[in-house]
Amino acid sequence: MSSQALSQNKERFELNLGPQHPATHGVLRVKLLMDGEYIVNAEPVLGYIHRMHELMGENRTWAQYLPNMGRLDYLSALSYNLGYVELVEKMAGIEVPERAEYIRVITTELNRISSHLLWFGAFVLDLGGFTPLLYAFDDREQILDLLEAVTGARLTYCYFRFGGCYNDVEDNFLSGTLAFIKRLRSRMPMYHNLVTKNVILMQRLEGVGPISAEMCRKYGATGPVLRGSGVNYDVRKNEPYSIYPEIDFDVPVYHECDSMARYNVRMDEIDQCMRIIEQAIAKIPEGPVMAEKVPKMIKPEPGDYYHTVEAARGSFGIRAVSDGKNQAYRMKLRSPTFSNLSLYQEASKGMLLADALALMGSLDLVIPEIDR
Amino acid sequence: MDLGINVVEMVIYLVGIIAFAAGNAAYLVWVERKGAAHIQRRTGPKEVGPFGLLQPLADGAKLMSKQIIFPDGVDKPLFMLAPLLAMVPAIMIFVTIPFSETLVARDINIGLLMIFAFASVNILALLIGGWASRNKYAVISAARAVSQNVAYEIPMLVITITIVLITGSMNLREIVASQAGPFWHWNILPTNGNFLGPITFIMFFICSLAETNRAPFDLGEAESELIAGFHTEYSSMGFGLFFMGEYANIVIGAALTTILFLGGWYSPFPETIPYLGTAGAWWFLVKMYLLIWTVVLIRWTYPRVTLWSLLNLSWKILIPFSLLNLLASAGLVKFLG
Amino acid sequence: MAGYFKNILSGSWSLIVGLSITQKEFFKKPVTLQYPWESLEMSPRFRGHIQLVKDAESGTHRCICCGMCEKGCPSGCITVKGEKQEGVKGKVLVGYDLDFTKCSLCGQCIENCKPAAIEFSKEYNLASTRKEDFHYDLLKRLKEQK
Amino acid sequence: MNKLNVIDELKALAAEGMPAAPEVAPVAPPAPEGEEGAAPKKAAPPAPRKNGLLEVVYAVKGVHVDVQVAVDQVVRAAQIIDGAGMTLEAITGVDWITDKELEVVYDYSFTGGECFRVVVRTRIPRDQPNIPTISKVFPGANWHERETFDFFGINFEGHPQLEYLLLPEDCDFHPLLKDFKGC
Repeated sequence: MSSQALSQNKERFELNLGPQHPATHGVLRVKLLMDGEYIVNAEPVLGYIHRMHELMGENRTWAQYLPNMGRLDYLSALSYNLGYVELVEKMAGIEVPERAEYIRVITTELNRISSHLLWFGAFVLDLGGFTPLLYAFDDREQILDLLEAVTGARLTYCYFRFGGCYNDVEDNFLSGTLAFIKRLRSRMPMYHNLVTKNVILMQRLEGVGPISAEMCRKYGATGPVLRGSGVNYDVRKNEPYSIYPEIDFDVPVYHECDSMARYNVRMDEIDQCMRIIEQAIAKIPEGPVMAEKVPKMIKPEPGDYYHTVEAARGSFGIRAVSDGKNQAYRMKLRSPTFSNLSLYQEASKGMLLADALALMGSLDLVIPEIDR
Repeated sequence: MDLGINVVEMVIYLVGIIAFAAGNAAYLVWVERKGAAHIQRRTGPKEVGPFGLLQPLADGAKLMSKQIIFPDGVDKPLFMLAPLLAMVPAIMIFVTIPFSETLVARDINIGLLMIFAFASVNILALLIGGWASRNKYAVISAARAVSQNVAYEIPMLVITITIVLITGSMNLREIVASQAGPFWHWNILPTNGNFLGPITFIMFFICSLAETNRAPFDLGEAESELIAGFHTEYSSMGFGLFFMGEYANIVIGAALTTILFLGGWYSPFPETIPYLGTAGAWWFLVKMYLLIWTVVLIRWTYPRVTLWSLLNLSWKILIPFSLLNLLASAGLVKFLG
Repeated sequence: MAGYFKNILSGSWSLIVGLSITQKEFFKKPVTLQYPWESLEMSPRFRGHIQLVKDAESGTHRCICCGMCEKGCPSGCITVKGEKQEGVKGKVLVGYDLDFTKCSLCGQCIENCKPAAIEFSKEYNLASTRKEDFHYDLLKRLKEQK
Repeated sequence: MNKLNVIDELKALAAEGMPAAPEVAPVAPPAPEGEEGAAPKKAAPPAPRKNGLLEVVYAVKGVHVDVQVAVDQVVRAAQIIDGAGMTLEAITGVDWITDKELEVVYDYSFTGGECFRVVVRTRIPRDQPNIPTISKVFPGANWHERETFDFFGINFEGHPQLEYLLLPEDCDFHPLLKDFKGC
């Protein structure tokens, strides 16, 4: 129906969505070629918050580059922290004490929940429902309080260090986390009743914005986008790092390929994150949180290294090229939403404007991470 | 005819109606903000006056002190006309609304028709405002609003005809009078003799939501898609009038629903709570504001529908059902009543 | 046809459930904090801008002017000015400038500091329209703290 | 996907690209694991590597197979990898200014099951940075190649829209080149 409508009408116009627009969550601009309410072509235009993090990586020592990791994807900063410190530990051969690994996993998964909660709220806001956003913020605020008590920051964390963590967690953090999980468990049915089962939301998401597994593969999409297309791929399972192999959790996969599938993947992931945290807290050993032998100045062996972790939005990879100095020769950051957004042009062809924005919301974009 | 008394009466009614419309618009904004805030576990406006009650005045003063901006290339006369067209018909409609047996400015015997005649001017305001703004978002919004209003005017009128069939009058006062007595005499309930009452009511309520461009049918100003839709380019009181017009329309929608379905000014339990009176304007207001609260609650609960499902709802569900409903009601009137 | 009506019914039910949830939340107490009137205690690990630690014994700072904080800082926002003074071993701190506009609160300076002379402050009420207001002279700040 | 098939095909491809002395081609640096680190320790930047395929230790390098091919072979390498159902993770460049060469690095991974990562790299002269595009094989390469063009000025021949992606459209520098001195 849509393609027929497209071919008949020749009155097309260009519409600039953004860089300041409520639905683009930041400074993304999409150049739309519209035919009435239908999208003929949607070309994302990037670079409005480009900061050249990769060049900064070449100008700073390995340790000095740490704070940059909190500023790529500011919503799940700890995943990026984790990816970077694990890469450098791999390069320099640093062993991490077990307690530090557990702390890393607990805090990272908490951060993932907070990221998904914010996405949930913002996504429903894109669809026109305002209230769930603030309910989600209420819960997210609890996570930020918990993480602030550990890391000292609320958003742009810089907590992990090569060989461990900045400081140990206190027992009241662990008990507070368990209390929070209990609270969130009791709130999840409310979210599902208010939003997931709402007939209007289902109408807006089911069958909207299909992204096939093949399209994901061709564009390199990962994370919930890929899992919503029926591909069981999660870096935590496929290329286990840290202590994830010791923890029992499921990877939610939905085969519908539509926006609803991506929504469900993320909502189920919140449940899985809670499972991971509970197990990690039950298992956390006593001990130091910092490795004893961490060289003061890290000078990895020359060569290039790659490391991937599962961030909240997909697989985040870093390719670092070292020439044996205390600074990287080249630091490539592979951000997941960059690839996820690149399929938008193809996926949004012939869609209604409102549906295309639902699709954009379901990709879960964080613009500073795309632009880097 | 004594012209002097007539003029005084006219002025009193005019002032009263404008004050009612404007006061309602201003304080409904407060209700909306405060209600939304508490639904979302916030406090809402609280700094200006007790419970932020003076907030609407502060907002009004602010809006009036702002500059009216005409962006490059707007069609000035139309651009200025649109906000007026949004507000004036809404005020006109209040003329025929009977708040009680006696409290009605002009008791016209085709009042229902007049309301619909003026209500459809509102859409012209959106169309003109959207077109004159010279903004692509505003034009898309205007196009959406027109298709939406055209689609929903049909079922709404058909439903109203059903009520007219049952009550046998187009005079609003008489429609209410036909529902006199306790609440099971109201048109909303099947006990009134028309077993389709509840369905008719729900359909009418949905239509009135859509006609007033309220969430979840606020496609014209879908802020996540079209910024602010047709009033994107409006500032100062131009924006203020659009805003007030929107709330005046909500009041009209709720008042009309009260008149047609909820027994207007009659008490639901005239026998059991007699000391509150069996009839009176304040019963009318209670019912009307309860409906308005439902409208507010709906806005802060649901996501927005898309244009297609909105039109589908009208053309595929509401119009067939309202026509069937009309047929069945006509049969009822013919063979039973 | 049965499915059609079932869809309408289950859809309407989901809408009613939604309304009941928001109406219930309406009667609950707000969870927000009215900021200028109320504010929270910052957590012990809160990272404000850095400040010099006041040593309980000597009543002054512990800085030895080694410059490790300056070297470790990724953004170059610390300037330590040390001076050779007669009769004192090592350098004496005469100025400790922090350009907070560039600071990213990573904590590298504090980690690098051997004598633990700097710490995070708990200042968060920082607002100004001028950049210069965020160039702190920490030594002066320490003296004013008394 | 058959890992070994992909490895064999890539090996054959890399061997093809050695016109002068084909028998030397598969002979990569002697030690099969961690070789790049072990050999030239503390030495000046390591000499440019010969084309060929290395199976490296995943735990150290983060990839399983590291293959260097000639410039005109990157599209065929992409086709081999595409045929195996693998996905493109990233494309990037490295500026080896002392060798007067630019390296283009393609990261591929497999998302359909067992973890398998391949990195394909090629070297092009710095003064003539031309390389064929693989965006016909992987449409996702479109943006990655534009980004690499932004940062290194590498010209991807046949690219449908080789414009600045992250940098402003009127800029005239490529910041990740080692001789970039700020603007």
